[in-house]
Amino acid sequence: MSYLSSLVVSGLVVGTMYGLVAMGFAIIFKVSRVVNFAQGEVMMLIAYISFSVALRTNGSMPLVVLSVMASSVLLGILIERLVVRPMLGQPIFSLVMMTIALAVLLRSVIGLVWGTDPMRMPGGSAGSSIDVLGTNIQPAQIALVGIYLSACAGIWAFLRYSVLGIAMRATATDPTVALLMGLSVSKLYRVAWILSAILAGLTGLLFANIYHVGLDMGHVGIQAFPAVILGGLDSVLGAALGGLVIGVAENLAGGYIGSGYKEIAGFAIILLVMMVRPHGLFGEKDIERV
Amino acid sequence: MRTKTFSESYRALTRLVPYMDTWGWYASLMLVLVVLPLVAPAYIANYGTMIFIAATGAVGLNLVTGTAGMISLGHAGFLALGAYTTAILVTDHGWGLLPAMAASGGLSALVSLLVGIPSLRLKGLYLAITTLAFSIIVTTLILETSSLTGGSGGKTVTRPSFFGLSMDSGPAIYYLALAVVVVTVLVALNLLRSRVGRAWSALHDYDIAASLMGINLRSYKLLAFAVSAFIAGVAGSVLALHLRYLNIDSFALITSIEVLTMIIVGGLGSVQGAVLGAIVITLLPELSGRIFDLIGGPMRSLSAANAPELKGVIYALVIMVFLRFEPDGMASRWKHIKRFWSDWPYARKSK
Amino acid sequence: MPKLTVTNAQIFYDDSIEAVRDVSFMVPPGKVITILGANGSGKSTLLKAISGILKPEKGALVAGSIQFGDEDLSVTPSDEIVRQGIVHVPEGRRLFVNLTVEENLIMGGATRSRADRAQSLERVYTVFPDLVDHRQRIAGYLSGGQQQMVAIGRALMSHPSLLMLDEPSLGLAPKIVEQIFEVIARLPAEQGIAILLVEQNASLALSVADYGYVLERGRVAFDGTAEALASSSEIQEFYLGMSATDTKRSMREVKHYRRRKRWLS
Amino acid sequence: ADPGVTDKEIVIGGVAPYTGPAGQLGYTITLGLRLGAEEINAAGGINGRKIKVIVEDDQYVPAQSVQALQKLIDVHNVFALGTISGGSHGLAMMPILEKNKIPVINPAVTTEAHYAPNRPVFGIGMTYQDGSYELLKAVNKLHPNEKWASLVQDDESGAPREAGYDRAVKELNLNSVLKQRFKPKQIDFSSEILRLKASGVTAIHLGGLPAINSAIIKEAKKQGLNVKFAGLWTDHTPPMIDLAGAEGDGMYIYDFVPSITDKVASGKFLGLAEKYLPKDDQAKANRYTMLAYVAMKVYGNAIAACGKDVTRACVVANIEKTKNFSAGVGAPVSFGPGVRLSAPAGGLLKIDFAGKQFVPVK
Amino acid sequence: MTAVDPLLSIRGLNMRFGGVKALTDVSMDVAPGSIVSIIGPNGAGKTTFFNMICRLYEPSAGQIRFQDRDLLHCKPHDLAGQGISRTFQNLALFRHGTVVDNLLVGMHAHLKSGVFGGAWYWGRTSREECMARERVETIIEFLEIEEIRHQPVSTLSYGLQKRVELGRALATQPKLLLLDEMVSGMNHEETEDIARFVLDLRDELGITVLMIEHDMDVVMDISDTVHVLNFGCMIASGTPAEVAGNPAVVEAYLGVAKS
Ligand SMILES: Nc1ncnc2c1ncn2[C@@H]1O[C@H](COP(=O)(O)OP(=O)(O)OP(=O)(O)O)[C@@H](O)[C@H]1O
Ligand SMILES: Nc1ncnc2c1ncn2[C@@H]1O[C@H](COP(=O)(O)OP(=O)(O)OP(=O)(O)O)[C@@H](O)[C@H]1O
Ligand SMILES: [Mg+2]
Ligand SMILES: [Mg+2]
Repeated sequence: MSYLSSLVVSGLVVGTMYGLVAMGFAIIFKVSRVVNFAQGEVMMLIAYISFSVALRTNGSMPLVVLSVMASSVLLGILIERLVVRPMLGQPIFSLVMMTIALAVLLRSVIGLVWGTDPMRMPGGSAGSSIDVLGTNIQPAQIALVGIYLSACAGIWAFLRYSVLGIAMRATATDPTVALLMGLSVSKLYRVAWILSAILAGLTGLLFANIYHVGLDMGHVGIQAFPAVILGGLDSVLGAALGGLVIGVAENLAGGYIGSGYKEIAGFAIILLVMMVRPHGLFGEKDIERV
Repeated sequence: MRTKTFSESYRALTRLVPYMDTWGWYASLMLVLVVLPLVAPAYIANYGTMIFIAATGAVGLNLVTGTAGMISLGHAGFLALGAYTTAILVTDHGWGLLPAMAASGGLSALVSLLVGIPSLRLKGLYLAITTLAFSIIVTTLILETSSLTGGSGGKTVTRPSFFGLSMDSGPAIYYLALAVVVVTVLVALNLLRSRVGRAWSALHDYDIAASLMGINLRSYKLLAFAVSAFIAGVAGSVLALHLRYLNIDSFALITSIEVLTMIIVGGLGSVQGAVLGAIVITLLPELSGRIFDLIGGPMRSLSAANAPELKGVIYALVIMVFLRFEPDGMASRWKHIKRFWSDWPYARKSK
Repeated sequence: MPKLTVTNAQIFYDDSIEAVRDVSFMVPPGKVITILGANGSGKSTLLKAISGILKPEKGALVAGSIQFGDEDLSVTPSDEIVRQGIVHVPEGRRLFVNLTVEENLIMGGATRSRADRAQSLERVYTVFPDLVDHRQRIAGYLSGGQQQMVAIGRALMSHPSLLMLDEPSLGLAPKIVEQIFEVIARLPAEQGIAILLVEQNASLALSVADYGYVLERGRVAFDGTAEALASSSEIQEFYLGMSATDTKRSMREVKHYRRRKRWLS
Repeated sequence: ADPGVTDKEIVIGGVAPYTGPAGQLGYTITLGLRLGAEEINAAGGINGRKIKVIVEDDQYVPAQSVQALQKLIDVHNVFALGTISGGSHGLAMMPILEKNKIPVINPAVTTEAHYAPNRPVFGIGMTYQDGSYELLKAVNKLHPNEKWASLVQDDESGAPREAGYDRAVKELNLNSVLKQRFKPKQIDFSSEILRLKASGVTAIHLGGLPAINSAIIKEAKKQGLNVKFAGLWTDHTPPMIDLAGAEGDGMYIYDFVPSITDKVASGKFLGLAEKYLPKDDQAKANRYTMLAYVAMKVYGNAIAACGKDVTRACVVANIEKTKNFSAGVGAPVSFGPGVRLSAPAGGLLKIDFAGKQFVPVK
Repeated sequence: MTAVDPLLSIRGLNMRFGGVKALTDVSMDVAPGSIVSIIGPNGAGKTTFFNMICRLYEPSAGQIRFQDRDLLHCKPHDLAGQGISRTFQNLALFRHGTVVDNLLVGMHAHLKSGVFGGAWYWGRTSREECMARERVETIIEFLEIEEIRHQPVSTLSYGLQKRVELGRALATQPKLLLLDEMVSGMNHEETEDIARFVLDLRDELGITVLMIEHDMDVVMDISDTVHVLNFGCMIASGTPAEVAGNPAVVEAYLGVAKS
């Protein structure tokens, strides 16, 4: 197949990774207007945990996935309880700052436990890859795409058919009044943090399989950030789409201009989109009315 | 309890420092700072210089982000512009200190007008990301123009002389940085208590109402960016002279975030807060090292394998605990303490 | 419904501003209680204390107690208080501006079942027929009065046992105000709901209330049955705008130098 | 006497990263310095003086390097330095080093810019630029007529490698089909590999961190791009073998230090490590540890030559006089008047994945 | 209607928001020195009408003239300088500032110092600030809000915030003051105070007042002319008594009790 289609396909695959992390950002933002700067680190921590489990269990997939789910849920609960809840009612800026500190904390803790050397996941990139439009895709990447699609579908259904979707948006607008409606704000936050940790965790697991585990993983969080801006900060599905766009844009820039322009390509698209749509592709507009 | 808290004239109401005894405190502080490099070891003074530079940048960022409410993740870009401008003008073209500093600030301010344009339409994080895009573009430009900037290899900076005085010593740069930060703080305080500063904070709080009060949103937003970028450019200029060697890695996203941390920890919108934040965040790595040494006991030497990670943990925990108990920043605690003392013994003790 | 009793409440903001001091009152089941008072006298603060949302504003109940039956409300989380049946319509509307009208109403019934919600929705639309046309519009773009209707409707969505209304007539056209007060007057009898009403339109408030309290700088200056208050001359002069001769006085006649009178210093 | 020298003690310091992407570098270098010092001290020190090693973390940020150095000077009273972090970090510290005439022996040579003839700064090793040149030269000898491409990091470690590559291409008349620089934090390399594939490349010069190089290698193998890979000594660390995995088997690496996985050539060093280092640390040792050890031994030699009166000037003069000094590890070290780099001849290694080792290429 | 030239003259104003027709062909004249009220049911388009005078919305058709100047050529930030000022229905104060700060922002259009003057804060700027502060103190005294002068406005009660808004509008030294539901949230006594202020403003400072009100006591007692909007159309205009007697107005707005 053509050079172009190969670039696009592999870009899409990378894009699903950005998309998944970006969805995690968007979920949290959607309920609390907080950008979780520790998203990449959460993903990294769970990847490391899965790495340890894989080491001990000789890479038994069911056990590893189970551990990923369990640790994501646990981590989500812990962060909500220890970091988010005490900051309820405080300026959002301070909570955002908290997540930045949390990122440093998680990174240090990982360094403390697993060391700073990057390592290869046991059984990583196992299995034979298949050819899609001239690009070889490995099994872990196919799983990534699968998770991406099911996450999109799941979130779509969740927001479409559950009152929780409205409740999340309501909470974001005014947490105090949300409380007055009898909504348990901390429960909503917890759900959001857990969901986003699960997305991050699964992505982390697959990242580890496709690439490696290392302290540089956290950077994916920053790289996925443009995706969520592009899609609109509070639009989960927008973020998912944004991931794909950024992934493809980077690959096209790398393939036709030069590697050094990958990062700029993503930002250039954002600048263009922002000029036309100041709230990203699907972000909610600010309501301005006097 | 403070007495004589009434004023006799309107002028007294607009004073920067309303009470005479406060002047005394500031004067003594200045005295200490002036004497410091003469008595303290160079590395302490070095911290001083770093703090002054950081505080200058933080006060500048605080104007646009804290006061005017436009989050900038691009300040590392302005810092870089200022630093490289000075490096090139002084090292390659033999410019003097003041012209180089003015040019650094001026160039940053000029370029900031470009960055400010999205600010007319975008808000919050959407704006933040475009400023980030800007700083990435600046970084790329600096890398690409390696004949001017040394590209990825970096650039050595020579220190100029200042009216015949050699600036080529630690203390000289210390005094320069001190002078810059003092002027910056005064300028910021003055701006905030006059028309321009009020306009900034008004458009932050409620832009529609602000425009109906006669505030031209477009010009005041751009102005906020320009003033802030000018200060950042000057800070970059001093940084270049302090480091004597520039490398693009010093101006990454993490730098912008660090300055943001300073103003949040210090208290958004407060000049004093920005300065306090700069002090704390600059010293925190050293401080967490000290804390680590205290509790590290047997692993005292740095070569213990996990020391840096433990320091990272301490660093993060300090910030988290701090934000947990002081979410409005240090400036607000400061206000509380001040109120407590000036109202004493009638003040209500905090529980 | 259990009885709400507030005993010797003292409320501080930011550890330094005393907004309410030594206030005691109670709301028995099925009664309408009104709180009157000048701007800044602490009415809204009291309601916020009852529904437990002082914290975000750095307020705190520092002395006294707020009891709902046996439950100590000062230590109960706000969402739990709502589930106990106390619903608060805060002042200034505070809609979820980016949600549609209907979504706002649905949020009001968030604690109820789906079927229940649909039913309540119908009821709200009968009370505020104006809203029917706007149900799919973004609440933030509605006019002030329309928003106020949504805010009250939202509270009616859950079946509270105690409804706390902070200035429900705010920004509403006289005709609508009338309708709302009709509803307020009906609710206790029809559904056994108790109402705690903060209202600036004193004559209206006293016309539906059973008992009233007048706050002055954070303290209770008067209390009494609605009839007693309505016939008190002080209330007549300052809250009802009657001149000494028992007729309505024109605003044009108010003297320049008239200064507000304080009953407590 | 100069700062840092007492009757009992000589303080040798260092500035190195402990955190960040190069975090491992600082630690392994410190290990080597400590090992050298332990050995010297165990033998009674130098003229009765023991060596004390203090390394400050600079987080791989030039401004912090300056600060760390200042602290070493003011608080710890260092006499000399055994590491000055990376390229730009060293340059940032250079004015202070020159002013105080502090001797430096750097075991992690990166750029030429540090080693001006009149400075008290010495390096054991080769610059990246020369390294890449030698690397291509050696691989080209084995496999002439390859179609080359270069893929380096866009920073101060990648740029000189690309310069070395350019020089090799020009001087050796190689066929270069593509040159790319990527941003240091890039994660996915699919577009690069697709592009390389389209260019018909047969050998790739890699200039990134080990994790990145192995990501590139893996991606290439996945896309069915079967080419030769060549990298510098930065990849010559044991974790690289695991990281690159089976795909990395056969990758060429150029280094002037024998491999630590080579139990014979590194036998003496391993013995010392076993004797003086804790178990955990022995496993962490790598080529930088060996070089740092050598640097410390060169110091030992030069300081001893000064006798009782140890001054910086004397030590610098004696380091300069070092000729064919062998610490028993790696090639002998030589400096000279104006010669600041001791660049021993190196050779090509190859990753042997099955044997978990680097094997010399004949 | 009036012999003198109107201060504000509006002709055929139209506005729609998507499907909602907020205003249809609204025309009115406001004579200098008069107090004019606009009433109408909720959602009738009253606030929208104000917003259009303030140039926040672009009319789909129509004309707005103020003192013979075509306002449609002005930007919102020009209005304060021209002498138009307003309060907002849903509080639009500058939350972070104190009462004094808010009032000082109101003076913006009448001050001159720029960024250099402000940074230097000496000579002219300093004098100007003193002058501004003096004016602000007069307004504070006028509105009887001395006690809360230095409180951040976000900590004030609803009614006090409304009062500060009035103060801020006065600080711009307007010729035409637009009040949007000024007395909502005030008790009878406070309403009387505000009514008194409004009369004083007109009588002593010659300020023309255009106000939207739901409080019929105020409307009836102090306005010279009343206009009634319903579904974006003007259904009645006239003196308070005329309007109150109009059956259409009673039907649409007042309800039975008030008639
Ligand atoms: N968030 C806050 N922080 C500090 N002080 C506050 C805060 N909210 C209210 N106050 C103060 O508490 C007092 C009572 O305010 P409250 O809002 O309860 O008055 P209110 O009776 O509801 O008045 P209104 O009729 O104007 O709504 C006022 O003096 C006000 O300044
Ligand atoms: N920015 C906007 N976008 C969409 N619709 C709007 C907007 N502004 C006003 N409207 C609509 O226009 C109509 C008139 O609104 P307006 O606020 O002018 O009413 P009002 O007469 O002031 O009512 P109230 O007495 O309740 O304040 C309403 O239906 C409102 O929803
Ligand atoms: Mg109130
Ligand atoms: Mg209105």
